[in-house]
Amino acid sequence: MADLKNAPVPDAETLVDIYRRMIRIERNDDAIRKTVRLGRLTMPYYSARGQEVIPSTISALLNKEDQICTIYRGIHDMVAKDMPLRPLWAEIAGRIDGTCKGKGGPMHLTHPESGVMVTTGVVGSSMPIANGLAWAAKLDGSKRVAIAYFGDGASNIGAFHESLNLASLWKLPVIFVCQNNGFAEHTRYENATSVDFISKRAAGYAMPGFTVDGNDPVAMYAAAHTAIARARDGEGPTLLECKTFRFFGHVLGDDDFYMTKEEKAAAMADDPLPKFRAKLIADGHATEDRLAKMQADIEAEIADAQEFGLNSPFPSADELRRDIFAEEIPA
Amino acid sequence: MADLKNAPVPDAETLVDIYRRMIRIERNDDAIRKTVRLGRLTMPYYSARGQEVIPSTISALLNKEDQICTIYRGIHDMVAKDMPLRPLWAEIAGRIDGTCKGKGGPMHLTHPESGVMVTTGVVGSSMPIANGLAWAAKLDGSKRVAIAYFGDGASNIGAFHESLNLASLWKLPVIFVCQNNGFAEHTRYENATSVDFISKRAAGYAMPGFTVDGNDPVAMYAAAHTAIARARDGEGPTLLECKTFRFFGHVLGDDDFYMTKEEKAAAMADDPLPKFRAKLIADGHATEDRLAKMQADIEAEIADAQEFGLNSPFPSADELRRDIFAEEIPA
Amino acid sequence: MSEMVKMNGLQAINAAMFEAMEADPKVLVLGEDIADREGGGVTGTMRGLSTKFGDHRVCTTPISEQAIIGAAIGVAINGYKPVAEIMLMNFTTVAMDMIFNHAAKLRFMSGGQTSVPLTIRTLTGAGWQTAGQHADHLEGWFAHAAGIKVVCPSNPADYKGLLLSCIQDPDPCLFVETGGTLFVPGEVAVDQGPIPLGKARIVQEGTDVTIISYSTMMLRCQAALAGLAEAGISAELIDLRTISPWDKQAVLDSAAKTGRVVIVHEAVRNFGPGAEIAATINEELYGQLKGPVRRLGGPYSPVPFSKPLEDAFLVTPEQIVEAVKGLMG
Amino acid sequence: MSEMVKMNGLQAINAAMFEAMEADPKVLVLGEDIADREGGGVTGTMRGLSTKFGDHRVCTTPISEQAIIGAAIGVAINGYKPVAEIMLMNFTTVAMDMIFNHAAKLRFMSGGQTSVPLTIRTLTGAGWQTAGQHADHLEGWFAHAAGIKVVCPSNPADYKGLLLSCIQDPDPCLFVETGGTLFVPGEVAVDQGPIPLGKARIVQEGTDVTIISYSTMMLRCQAALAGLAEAGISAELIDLRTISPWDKQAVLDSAAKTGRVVIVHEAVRNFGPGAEIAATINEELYGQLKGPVRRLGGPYSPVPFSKPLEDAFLVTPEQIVEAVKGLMG
Ligand SMILES: Cc1ncc(C[n+]2csc(CCOP(=O)(O)OP(=O)(O)O)c2C)c(N)n1
Ligand SMILES: Cc1ncc(C[n+]2csc(CCOP(=O)(O)OP(=O)(O)O)c2C)c(N)n1
Ligand SMILES: [Mg+2]
Ligand SMILES: [Mg+2]
Repeated sequence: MADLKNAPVPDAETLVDIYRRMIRIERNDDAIRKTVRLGRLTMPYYSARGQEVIPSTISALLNKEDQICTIYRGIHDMVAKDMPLRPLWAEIAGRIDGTCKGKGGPMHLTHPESGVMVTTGVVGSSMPIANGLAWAAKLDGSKRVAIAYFGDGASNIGAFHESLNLASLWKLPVIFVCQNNGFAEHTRYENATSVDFISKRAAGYAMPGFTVDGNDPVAMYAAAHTAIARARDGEGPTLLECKTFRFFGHVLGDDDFYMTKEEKAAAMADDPLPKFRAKLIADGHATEDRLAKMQADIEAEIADAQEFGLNSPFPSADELRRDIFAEEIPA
Repeated sequence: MADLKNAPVPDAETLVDIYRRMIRIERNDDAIRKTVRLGRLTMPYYSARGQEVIPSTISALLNKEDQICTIYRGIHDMVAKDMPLRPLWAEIAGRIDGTCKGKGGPMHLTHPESGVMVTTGVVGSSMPIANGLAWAAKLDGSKRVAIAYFGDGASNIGAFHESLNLASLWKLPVIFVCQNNGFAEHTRYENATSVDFISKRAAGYAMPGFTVDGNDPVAMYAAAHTAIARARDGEGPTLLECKTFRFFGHVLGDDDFYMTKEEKAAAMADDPLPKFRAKLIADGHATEDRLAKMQADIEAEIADAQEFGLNSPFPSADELRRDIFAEEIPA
Repeated sequence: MSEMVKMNGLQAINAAMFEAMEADPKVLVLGEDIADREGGGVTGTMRGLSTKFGDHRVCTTPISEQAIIGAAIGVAINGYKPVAEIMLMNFTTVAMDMIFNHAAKLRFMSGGQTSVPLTIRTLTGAGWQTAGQHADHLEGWFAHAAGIKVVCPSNPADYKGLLLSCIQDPDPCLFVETGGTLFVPGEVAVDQGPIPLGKARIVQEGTDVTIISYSTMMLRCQAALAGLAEAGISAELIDLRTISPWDKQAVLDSAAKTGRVVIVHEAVRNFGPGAEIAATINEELYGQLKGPVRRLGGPYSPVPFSKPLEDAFLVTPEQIVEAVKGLMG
Repeated sequence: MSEMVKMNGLQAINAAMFEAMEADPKVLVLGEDIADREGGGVTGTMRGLSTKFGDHRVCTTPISEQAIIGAAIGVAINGYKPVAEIMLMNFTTVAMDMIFNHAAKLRFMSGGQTSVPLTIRTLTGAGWQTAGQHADHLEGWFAHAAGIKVVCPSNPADYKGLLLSCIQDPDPCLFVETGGTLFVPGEVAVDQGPIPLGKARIVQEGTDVTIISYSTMMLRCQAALAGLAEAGISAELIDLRTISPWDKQAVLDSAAKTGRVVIVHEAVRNFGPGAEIAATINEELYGQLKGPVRRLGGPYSPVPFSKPLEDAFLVTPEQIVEAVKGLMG
């Protein structure tokens, strides 16, 4: 089975690209949180602040046509996958110019052009569908891979088991990426999960499984590269458990009573974003100027997207009869 | 974690008791098959002929108040658990004197007095409910254990995963007994199960898991004893994968085209029943006479039960309004 | 009349749970996030229970809905009275085998030997922009399933009284909480006891038209009453409270009296619960009605995210008034 | 008229599958036991497909209904047309999240960007003494779910034509096979092509009463026709064929003509599909009917095992005749 010892190390440009994705996620998340708090967005918001490294590193290894299936806490996965921000903002604002015409909202953002195929609000349900995306890749004779993103809590639901078994059996080009942030809503990992490492479950499907520091781009790169290469080479699926932390609780407004102040503070102090930025500069991979310029460009992109989204018109009530089926439902 | 090295060996009387249960299962199965073939029973019948050792050995280690949750292929599990045969026969004949007044039939035989709490026709569904039986045992402060019987095919469904995780987390006194007969309906083990040994999945729940020869009473005894002792001692659940074979296909009438003649013949030649009988005598644990007498008594019990069952009256149509709820549904 | 206190549905549920657990040591609670460590449930309705009654009676579970209902069934068969939470009604779909094929059927399939005194609490309802997978009203599915009762409270007193009844009931009950009603305060008798299942409540008597509803739509029906009164229409408003078994007698008596019926629910109109009620009224009161039984319900669509669409998805008080006026002809 | 051949439903399904797979390389099959190695499905309807089209297009799966429908959804989103089998309708409960929350809703929730051209084949029906967990008619649940079509054939020609349409349909379809109809031979045109979804079939024209049914109960309605003719009653018999969307126009036209309606299905009567049809007829044809719309369906009970009980569970031709006579007054 695969191991990570000989996995490649990301070069400077890849590292900068990972950082670019991370900062785009973080700036966008910040803008969304501010807008929600101002009451200008009225959705429930599941921030993934703190989890940027995982999809940023994976996406740096993906092609545009590779596909992902993600969850309610998934906007970081989409932004990492280069989803354009204008239709994203219009969607979370419930507008007609949204990716889903405002019908899906933040929990169901979809953008096939960027490879964002399904976003689900049901825990565990990204995995069975990602198998199907991977099956199509295989039938197409392509080298495409599919990513199933899900949380640690989702690793305890039946769909996880059925999906990993089928993927292994059919050698599907899918990577099961568990973003283990230590909590499922308010429930601590150890109060819901009987095993110390979710990656140990992979052995039950004769599948390689790795636990990696999901806040470390180099470790993530090694694991993701190995898994993606395996998938592209027709060797089948991999389970990646990526340890991380969410800074803004389960849903915006959640007051974090279920964790200790110390663990929260420690996690925040370990924020991967400034750490990685500092390291990029220290290692000479990027200059302060380059990163500042990058950030300014991203902020401009976000400001434009926000402006666009919040000014797009709402859909008309007729939309309730459209997209149920291919044909419109008669009034 | 538990291992089987120091597990106890069954004494002579226990071995004879296991044999008694086995022959009661086999004689009863034979009688049912004959009666079905004569058209005097009209049910679908899932014979467990060949799988006698598993529940016989386990039941020799259980008390009356221990509880089981089994499946459509489960009459052997019930007979092993000393379920009386008269109401069993009346039930499979659909009569009012059946355990379930004829309403449940062979796939839903229930007899709480014998500890047969639930029989399900849905693959995998014995496990979540067995957890609840075990939870009650724990809440009662009793030493009772619960057994979940299921097949190899069932180990691929979501309920398996959820159940094992919860049982391990809550340290429930439940034993997950997978009767791995190598086939799920017509599908071979390896075409549905990604891992070579189902017992390997136990590690994913920090639970001990063993693969044993389910046709060998001594091996079964060691594993079952270990698992049951663990459960009674409050140490939590165990997964037992018991390898066996079913001699009459998935459902009576099934023509076995999906297996090779050779493997079928080899399995039949390895029939645990005559082998064990011969060994009991050879080892001096029982005389030919004793076993013959035992068999004759059992045959008489079965003949009586059959007579009783097939002559019991059918339920009246009013029964469609009873037992939906505690109160009768008004006509 | 006994002393009244003001509380909302959340508090009423919490009060019912405390009373039920105190009165009967067999009452248990299980579900995601429900111990105090986790906040006593996402809406806080189970708050205080684990601290008071212990972690063995109030158990936070993994996200494993099949395991939740399975454990509840097994423990119930052994004489316990579990109150299991499925966080949202849409997630009953992952536990549907356990609920429908097992909980609802075990009494029958065992010929009455086993029973499953299980209460499943769940939450639903549109209006919170939670979109397509968090707001469906599926009570009609469960009403179509023999062996499980379906209870849909609309106000704090009913939340308390009906929950107490569900817990005491010897059979499985689905107890449907709605975001639209849980936060609305109301008067509850300090000694509010169990309210019988299967009995509707006449909220307002009237002679011209019978309006039948339950859950959140009750509030919209109540909001429509002023408009109807203004128009000189005397409306009788019935809160079904229990969808299965539903109170046929109360409904038929009222419909026979007024001769006009409007049924209002949030569930999708097509093949929804209103169809059964309408079909029954038409069948039983053939020739005695003054107009067709009207049904108002959700359009044939998933619940949309966008606020204006979500608003359009829900029946409004104005539409209820319109429907009644249409009947008055 | 084209040449006819005699075949049963099993053969008709098999023929449809061969044609669909030959015509379109995007058509796939998945389910338990469905490759030839396993016998081409428990009823043999998929026989020959894996041999002819290969194991990559015809895939036997583990017993993992969520994974089956999930894989089918994912592949469908990418332009394939999977035909997924859920062996029995009762097992749709373990895949209900995938079917209801995902397959049915993805087109809407994605604003039309993705579609799920998935056909789910499943089998059900009482009469085989398979008891409480193997015979339920749950089509009413799916009809209440926006975004999935529900198709219930009753004869070989419809099995073929409707299955071809389901496979070609750009949206998810639930195709319900029944033990009571699959084995009954009938005439099928050699060139039988797709039969449009949503269109009922008038099986017999008549002027006194409209009988509406589908699936196995169609055969019992047909068996009732002789008795009705004998009694001098001219019955119009409608096979709905598609339950959702159902053919309102055909039903209303017929009901308006005859003024009397009896609806017959095997599904439990309470909150069953017949309620929607009855409620709609009453609403649309208020004042034009000559009697109440009658509904015959399963009692409020799980399906029983015992033969006499199972017989009593099912509506009989005699009961249909009785119901019609009752309406004739
Ligand atoms: C089947 C199901 N059960 C319950 C929920 C409610 N719920 C939403 S998110 C969540 C926690 C999930 O935790 P995890 O998988 O760790 O992901 P995270 O939110 O931490 O990213 C729960 C219980 C749901 N959406 N689906
Ligand atoms: C959820 C579900 N899916 C499919 C079936 C149909 N079915 C009945 S038995 C069976 C095979 C089960 O195989 P296994 O678990 O190995 O048990 P065995 O029959 O070999 O004892 C299948 C697929 C079912 N009963 N339940
Ligand atoms: Mg988490
Ligand atoms: Mg097997």
